[in-house]
Amino acid sequence: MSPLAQLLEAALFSAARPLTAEELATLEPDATLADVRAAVDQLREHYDFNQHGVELVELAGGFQVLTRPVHAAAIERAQFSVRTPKLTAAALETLAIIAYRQPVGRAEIEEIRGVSAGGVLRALQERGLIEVVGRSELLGRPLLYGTAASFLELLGLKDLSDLPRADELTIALQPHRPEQQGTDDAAAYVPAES
Amino acid sequence: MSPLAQLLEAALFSAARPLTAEELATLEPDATLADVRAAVDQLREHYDFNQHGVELVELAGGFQVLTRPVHAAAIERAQFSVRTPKLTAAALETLAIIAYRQPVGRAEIEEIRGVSAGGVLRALQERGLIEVVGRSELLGRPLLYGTAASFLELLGLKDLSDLPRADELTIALQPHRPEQQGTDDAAAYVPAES
Amino acid sequence: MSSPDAPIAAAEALTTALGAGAAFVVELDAFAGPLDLLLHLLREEQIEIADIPIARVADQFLHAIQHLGLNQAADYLDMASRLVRLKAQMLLPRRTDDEGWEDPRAELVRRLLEYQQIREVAIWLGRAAEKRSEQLARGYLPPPPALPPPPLVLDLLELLQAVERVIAGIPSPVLHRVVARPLDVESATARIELLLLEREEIGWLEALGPRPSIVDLLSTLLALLELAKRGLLRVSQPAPFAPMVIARESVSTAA
Repeated sequence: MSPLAQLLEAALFSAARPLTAEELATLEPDATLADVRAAVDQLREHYDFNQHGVELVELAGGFQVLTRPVHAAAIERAQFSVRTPKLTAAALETLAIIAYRQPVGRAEIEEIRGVSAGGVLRALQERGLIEVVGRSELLGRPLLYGTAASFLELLGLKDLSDLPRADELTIALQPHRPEQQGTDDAAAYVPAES
Repeated sequence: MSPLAQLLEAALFSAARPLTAEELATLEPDATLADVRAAVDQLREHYDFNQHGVELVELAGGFQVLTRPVHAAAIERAQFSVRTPKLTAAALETLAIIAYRQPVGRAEIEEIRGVSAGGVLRALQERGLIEVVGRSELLGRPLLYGTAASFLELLGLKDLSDLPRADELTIALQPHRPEQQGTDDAAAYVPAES
Repeated sequence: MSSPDAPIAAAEALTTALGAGAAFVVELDAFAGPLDLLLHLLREEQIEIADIPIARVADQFLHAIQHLGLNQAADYLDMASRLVRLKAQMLLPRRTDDEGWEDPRAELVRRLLEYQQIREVAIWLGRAAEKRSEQLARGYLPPPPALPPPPLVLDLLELLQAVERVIAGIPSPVLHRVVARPLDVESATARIELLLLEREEIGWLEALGPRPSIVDLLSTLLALLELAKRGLLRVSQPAPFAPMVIARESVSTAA
């Protein structure tokens, strides 16, 4: 492995989250982004070619070293590590609404799900999956939520465009009703239109 | 690498502590201690021979995969463990309320912002921007928060009286619903006869 | 997305056989909300969302929430009342050639379709999270570097902007005129005691004194209640809506 690939490997091992190419580039002042990408590729290929128990994964806009799925069951049985707890149906539905409609307020989430959302929103915020991204112009200036960095990490997605698109869903996305949203630019967040 | 070495690598990678040979043997029911030791040796040699950025270290009676010391300085300089040196909107708003209303309790902050403040208060405390300055006389004797020394340092202020528009903003940040104030001094809020 | 049937199968794994037999054995949190329950009922009956037989579905919904013990939950009751209202609307007669007729079910259908779609995405997200959880991240993390963390970026302008946001976000900034004028129960007590020294019995208006303010009124009421509790006077009302009569209670006889 090249010296840069070695350094990147050490950095990826000591980070708790995915590191972007830009962050990795700060490790070595003389390295360009292209150098970093080449070293990342070398590392990935080395892990694959030598059949390592770990692999280099691209997610949440960065790179992370993770164990290969095939070993999860044995490690869990031996209780050396535990999986992240599963999200409840309510949490997943709320995340789904926020992911597709962000920025979105609590009232709209409650309207779509037909139940109050306060507890779920708080829990998602505490897990770092969503965050307040602003305030609506509507009466009372309610808070607007969007997905946070950990959302992509938890789901193993590279970016939001990895989410299923409208035409891949069996039910087409409903067009936004302006009276629900209040702001015109909200329509720009419907993935269907993109 | 042998299938056992791959499994051991994944386990050592995901465990938060050194694992002994006996513990590693529980991963694979068919593996003897000798098999485990051989696989550990294979993994160590692979890391050394291919000049990986990590190495297999024997410590505390067990084995652990650690980054090589030679990379420590570069990783420390890059400081990947610190995610972002900027405050979120929620943290800034909470900090603003505390700055202008101190000493102030959590209930009052939550009343002004309309959302729960627990997580944000903890984060601001961890960053050393706010501190507990006392307890209220109200029921339950809730903690009162104020800004800490590093708050003034960050803003380059000599003392709190240097905060701009202090008189105006302190008044503007009063919660507007007197009936939700602490019950003890409710008598002071009897509306004027009109 | 995988096959379109998959979300439905997964949803059914969430719930148990509802309506299959006489007895329901359902976990309370088996349903994520009233729309979830409604969708479940429609699937059970293999009903098209676009053409819901409201009368039947409304009855089943009411039946279901009663059996599930959900008839106390506001969200479910809200849906129940909507369904009952729709049922009534559907019973209204209409002419067959009435082109202006708007299907009262349209809003419910829209909401159900929208919710069903969110459910589908939620199931997709759940699978993605499940798949990701098969891969474990580094367990051991080296202690954070001894170097001081990079300086936090914060400036006064940002702080003031945050203040403006907070102020703008405070709902209906109604300014109350706050008058520091606490209740004066002591004076009211003294006034009543004085009156009762002179006379055996006084009226409520006399106890209030001339031109009472709302503070006087509240103070007098509290004083009366306190004195009555201490057994110093008796408050009675001779007839409904008649003025209160305050009578001296002889302490000496009680003692």
